[in-house]
Amino acid sequence: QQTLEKTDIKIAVGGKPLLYYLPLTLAERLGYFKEAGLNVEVSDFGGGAKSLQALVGGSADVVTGAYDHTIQMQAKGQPIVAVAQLGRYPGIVLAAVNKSGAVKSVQDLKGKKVGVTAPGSSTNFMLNYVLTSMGMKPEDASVIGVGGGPSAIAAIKRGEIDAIVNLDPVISQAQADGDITVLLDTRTEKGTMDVYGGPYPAAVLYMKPDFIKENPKTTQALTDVFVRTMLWLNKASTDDVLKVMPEEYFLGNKSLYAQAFEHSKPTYSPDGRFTQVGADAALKVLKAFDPAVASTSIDLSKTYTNQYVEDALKRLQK
Amino acid sequence: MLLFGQYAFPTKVIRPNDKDHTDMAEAAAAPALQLDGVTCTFPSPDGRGRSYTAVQGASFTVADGEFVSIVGPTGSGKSTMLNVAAGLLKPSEGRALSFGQPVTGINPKAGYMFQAEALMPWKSALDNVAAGLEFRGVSKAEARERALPWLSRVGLEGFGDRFPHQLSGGMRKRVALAQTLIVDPKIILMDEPFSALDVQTRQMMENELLDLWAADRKSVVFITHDLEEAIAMSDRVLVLSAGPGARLIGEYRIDLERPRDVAEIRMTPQFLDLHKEIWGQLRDEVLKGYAQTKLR
Amino acid sequence: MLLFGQYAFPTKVIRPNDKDHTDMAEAAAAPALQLDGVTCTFPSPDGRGRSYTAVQGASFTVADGEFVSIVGPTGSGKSTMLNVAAGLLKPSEGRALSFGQPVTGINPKAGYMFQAEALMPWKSALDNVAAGLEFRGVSKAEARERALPWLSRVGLEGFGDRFPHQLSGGMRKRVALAQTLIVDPKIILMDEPFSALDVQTRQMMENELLDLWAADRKSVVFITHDLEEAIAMSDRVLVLSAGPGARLIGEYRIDLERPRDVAEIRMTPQFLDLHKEIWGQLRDEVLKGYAQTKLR
Amino acid sequence: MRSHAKRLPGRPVILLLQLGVLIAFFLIWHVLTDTKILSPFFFGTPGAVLARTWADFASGVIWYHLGITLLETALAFVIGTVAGIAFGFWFARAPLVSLVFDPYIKAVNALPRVVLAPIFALWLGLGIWSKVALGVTLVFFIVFFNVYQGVKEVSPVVLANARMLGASSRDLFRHVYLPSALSWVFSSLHTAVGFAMVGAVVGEYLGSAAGLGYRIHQAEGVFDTVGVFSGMLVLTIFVVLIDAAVTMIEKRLLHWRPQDTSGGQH
Amino acid sequence: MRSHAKRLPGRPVILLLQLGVLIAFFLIWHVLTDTKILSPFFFGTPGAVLARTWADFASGVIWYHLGITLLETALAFVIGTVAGIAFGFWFARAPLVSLVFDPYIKAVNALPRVVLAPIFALWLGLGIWSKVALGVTLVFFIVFFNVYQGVKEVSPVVLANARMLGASSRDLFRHVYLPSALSWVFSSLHTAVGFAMVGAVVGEYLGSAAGLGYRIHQAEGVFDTVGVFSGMLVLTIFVVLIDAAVTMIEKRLLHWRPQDTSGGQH
Ligand SMILES: Nc1ncnc2c1ncn2[C@@H]1O[C@H](COP(=O)(O)OP(=O)(O)OP(=O)(O)O)[C@@H](O)[C@H]1O
Ligand SMILES: Nc1ncnc2c1ncn2[C@@H]1O[C@H](COP(=O)(O)OP(=O)(O)OP(=O)(O)O)[C@@H](O)[C@H]1O
Ligand SMILES: [Mg+2]
Ligand SMILES: [Mg+2]
Repeated sequence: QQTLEKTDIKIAVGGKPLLYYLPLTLAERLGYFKEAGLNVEVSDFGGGAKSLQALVGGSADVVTGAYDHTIQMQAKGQPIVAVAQLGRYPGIVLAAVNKSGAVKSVQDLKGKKVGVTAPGSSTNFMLNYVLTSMGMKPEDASVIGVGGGPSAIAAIKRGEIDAIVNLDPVISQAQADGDITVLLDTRTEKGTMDVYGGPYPAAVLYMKPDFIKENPKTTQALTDVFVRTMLWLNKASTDDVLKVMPEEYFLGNKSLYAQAFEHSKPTYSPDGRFTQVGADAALKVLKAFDPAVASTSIDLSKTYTNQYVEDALKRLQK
Repeated sequence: MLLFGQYAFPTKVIRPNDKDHTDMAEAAAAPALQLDGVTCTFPSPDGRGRSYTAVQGASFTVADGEFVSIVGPTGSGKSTMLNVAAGLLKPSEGRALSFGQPVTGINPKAGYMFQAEALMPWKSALDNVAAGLEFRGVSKAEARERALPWLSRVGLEGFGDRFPHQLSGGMRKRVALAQTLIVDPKIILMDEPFSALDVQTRQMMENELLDLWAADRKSVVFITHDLEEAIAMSDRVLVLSAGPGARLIGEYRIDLERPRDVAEIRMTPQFLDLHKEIWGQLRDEVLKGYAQTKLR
Repeated sequence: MLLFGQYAFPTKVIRPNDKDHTDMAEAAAAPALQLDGVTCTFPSPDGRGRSYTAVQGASFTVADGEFVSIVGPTGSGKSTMLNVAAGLLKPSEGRALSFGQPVTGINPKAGYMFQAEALMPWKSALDNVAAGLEFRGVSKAEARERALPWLSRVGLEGFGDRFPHQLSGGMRKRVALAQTLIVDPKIILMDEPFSALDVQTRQMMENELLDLWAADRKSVVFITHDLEEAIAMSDRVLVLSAGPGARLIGEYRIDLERPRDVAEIRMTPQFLDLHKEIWGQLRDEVLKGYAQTKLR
Repeated sequence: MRSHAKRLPGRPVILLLQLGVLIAFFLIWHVLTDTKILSPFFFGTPGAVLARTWADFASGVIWYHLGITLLETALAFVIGTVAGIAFGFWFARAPLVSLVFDPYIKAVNALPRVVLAPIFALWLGLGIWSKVALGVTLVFFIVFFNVYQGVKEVSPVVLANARMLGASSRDLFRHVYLPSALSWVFSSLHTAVGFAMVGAVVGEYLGSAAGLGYRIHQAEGVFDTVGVFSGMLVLTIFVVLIDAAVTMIEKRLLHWRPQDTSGGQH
Repeated sequence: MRSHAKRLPGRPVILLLQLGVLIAFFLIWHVLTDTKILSPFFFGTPGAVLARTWADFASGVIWYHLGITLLETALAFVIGTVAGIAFGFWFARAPLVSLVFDPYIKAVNALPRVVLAPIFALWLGLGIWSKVALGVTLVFFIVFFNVYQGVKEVSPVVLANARMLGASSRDLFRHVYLPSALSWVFSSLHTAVGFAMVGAVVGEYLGSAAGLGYRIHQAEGVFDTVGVFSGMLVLTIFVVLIDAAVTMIEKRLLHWRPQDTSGGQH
């Protein structure tokens, strides 16, 4: 094996236990980092924005976060590059809250209260995009940040919101309790195509271009780890995953976790490759709602690279 | 020098006095105040070590309507005894009775003018005087109105709106005096009330107090360092020995006629005799106390 | 009754006194303390309204080594003048000089025994006495050692480990006395230092103070309500008029021989003459003051 | 005592000095971000922040959010303060209760309120009350501990005097404990004002539909640092105003104290 | 004064009562969750929480996280307290500085620290120091305001006396201001201990790789309410222990005060 420029890597993530970031935990638990000669420390943050800030500020080396960030940061003059795709569908679900009963279809959202994880987050963008594509304006629904944890469940149970846009495990939990009716589901290819018109990339592994320039071998090693994980995940059964994951993660409710995983399984990228269509879809959405992105011309080719994934696949798929 | 046992107080002057408690049995019926073998022991400063017994087995009674002074060397335990009478301090041994009732909490029949500064610093002089009435449910406006004449009685008519820190030491004492007297307590406990006053003001206050006392025969327990004052004012003077373990060692009945003028009475030969007699005992006691503290 | 202008103090007794300032010019050279037309006006209690002028154009000097007493009705402004001398209060008009230096901050040559309680409640009696030495850079151990004899000098030998709240009123005063004297100030300001003490203890303390004063001729400004005490101790007695706008209205040179014993000297005819003379003036003044406050 | 203290400059001079500090602050901020010593990504630039704040006020969008946040702050402040004072007095006057509950009070004080946000949301919904609750849990303890201590510090002689004058428990409270503890209460209020605002904003930040915290979070979501700092600027302006009101009340209620005990150096 | 107060029961009785309160609390919790009046999804069940806590300690996994959190708490507490005392005294003794900076201190106190977390991470990295910083910003203000007020409350007569005795500024600090302000300092420390812990935990909660806050965040992410409450339980146990230490030091340093001024009812 070639010698790496840097072996101590600080990874930042915004919500490690979320299924959105499952590949990171898997890679860790499968021991792939160690095998690659990497010594990683995973710092968990309250949200994707914070982990990104840790990267920009220099306290983290790489981030597993939303692909959106690479576009948003280019608009801010802070270039970052995604080197591997972990999720190919966003996994965001728009559902009606049964207790309120005010929403039966997407058209009913007008004038209703909709819970998103946080204002300005990808769930909010998804909602906005859906509203516009239905010929409404984003302001037509009143958006409430409810978080992505028990507080979202609390909001559903109290019937304080008429609809919710959220991710797993909130959605699966609410579904299991029979509290919501799913209207749009981007955990599947069909749902994603319906909403975005393309495979909207979700979680990716990104870093600063400087880091790649200074540590090409380390970057390759990191990409190798994630590609390997994606390949493993592609073939793994639910049981395999449950066996690998740390027990704390399903202390809450093991069957719920299994169920949520099965719902989310299609969202994981099979091999780590990016597609141009996906990037286009993301840009289209962001341009519509992020004023900073809208006012800049974005060079998508600088936001991701398939170079390291291809290299990894060449070696790993042999 | 004469020394008395703890529970025995032979009156040194046996002539019947001219007031209404000629019959000693009557006073015993329901004395305004009765201390019964009161001993006060304080824990040592550091919480460990030796404790300090300030007062040892003190017993005396104050009849209804009687004016009793207590004199004794500084630090002997006069204030401590007054605290017991007021119900602020629980004696380690013995007990206090007030009008036949054991004193277990604050003595509701008593008014207490403290030796230390005790005015409420956040109330003006007038409000300080009015406080006791307010506590008795009198409306604020009425309480103030009734406090005004009291202020002028203690010579502070124009000073009602001053806060305590804006008054001189003697003025504060006079506010405290008015504050104590306005609520008309059955038994008045006074701890060196006039020591911060100049002689003239002091005599006025003394006469004021005597008038008040004569008008509706309250009981008064009066602590002072000024033996002349004690004799001039009282029916009886008690002498406390030096601490530690201070005991009552003398009791003198003052049979000067009433009403008295405190300034004039000092010139009478009777007064001078009494003064000389008590003075002799007190002087020895103070010297002994002083020697004792030097030794300890 | 005699009344003097603000800046004119004819000495009522013109006999030369027996101490080292027979020559009045000498004392004027560098007096220990000089107040020059000092007026002290306090803002009214509520911050608006009339202000209150306590002292009006007071001027006097205290020669180096002189013992001066100030007497006057309660609330006239004695403490206020002492505060000016100590540099704690800036006079509204006039100025204070100490040994020729204008007093602009704390007067470093002065020791001040306050009328109010001023002990540090978190320090034991011994540490309170030792504090001044510690402030002067003496090590804690040495300061305590040097404080011990002072404690016994004021008759509190066994009480060094008590905290102020565990001492009686008179004991606290004596601790304050030791605290002030231990640092050996050139000029001692004392505000009713002995009023909480019984007569005997008081005389001991008075003699103690006179001994100390005689030993190294400090200057003393002594406020008291006890005219006998003032005369017995001092070289000169100043009489302050009643407030508001109190002025110095009398100055009496006391030419009793030294050394004196405060108890014995009271019996001499010279003393009684002086007492009678000053008393007359003071009495009038107090009565006037009392009438005034009643009127206001 | 009015001492020989160095005269403090008058109000206008003080205001000028305060302004100077403010300008210096913005200048340093400007220079540091302009020279890229501080990254504008994290620190914005003062010019942009001021411009944004101005625009927000000019367009009026901010008033609605500001109103909600101020309402929450005020409610949290008042409820927390009243509860803190009430419990503080109760505990100080009921030694058994205080002894028994002491460890629990301290334990609750140490709970990270952020974690409790879902429970507040469950009980109180997503409206203003869950934010108020967060603020109350911050304000309450600060006031509580100070009142508790303030009551214990009452001069024993003054207390004994009032009791001898016949003061009932209620009288003691009104005439002795309360006035004596007031400077403690106000000291805690100065901290509490800030924490009430923090509680409201963090509550909004964690989940809400309106308020300054909501706006800050929204700005943070799109990496709009200028928006974040503009939000904080508005916050601080208003907290200073509220605090000035507290100080005014303090001055009125504590007007009896000797002035100029502030150390009067020479 | 030792008054006729109702005798308080002895230490063992108090402990028993405290235990009683604890058991009652767990019992009520148990009954409420058992009968589903409170949903176990949000409130866990006391049995499960205790079992989990026990298991965590038995297996030892918790010690590492606990150690980190306690270290952060201790550092935040010490640094915040020392800085608060130092600045409190400085401001109280330098009236001009305090007048000029007063609004800014209050403004900073009102900033929501949560928003500042990224800046702390930027300056101090992701290790313990960014969490310590968060705790310090909470602790500092609580201590600061109390020390400031405590210094202003010094008895003017005692102060004047010490100055007349020749006390220098340093002497005044050591012999007058500090002892006089101590009860204020300790009152604030009781609040500050809790807030130091809150700062550390919230810091971890917002972004970290270890610590109790990290564990609580992880548990919350997978709806593991039992884990959340177990984490909070461990927190509270330790904050009570730290506070007991503070109380012990307080008792020693304030031993000069009159005992039993606590209101001594009859
Ligand atoms: N709380 C206390 N702890 C310890 N000792 C105390 C306490 N209170 C009083 N003492 C001691 O009890 C003794 C008597 O005190 P007390 O105040 O009764 O004296 P006193 O006769 O009033 O003296 P004075 O004339 O000086 O006021 C003193 O030696 C004092 O030190
Ligand atoms: N801070 C203040 N504000 C307003 N008035 C004050 C203040 N300090 C003192 N005075 C007033 O000044 C006058 C003189 O007070 P001072 O304390 O000097 O009297 P004194 O001669 O020492 O009296 P005493 O013998 O009673 O101690 C009093 O009328 C008092 O009310
Ligand atoms: Mg006494
Ligand atoms: Mg005076």
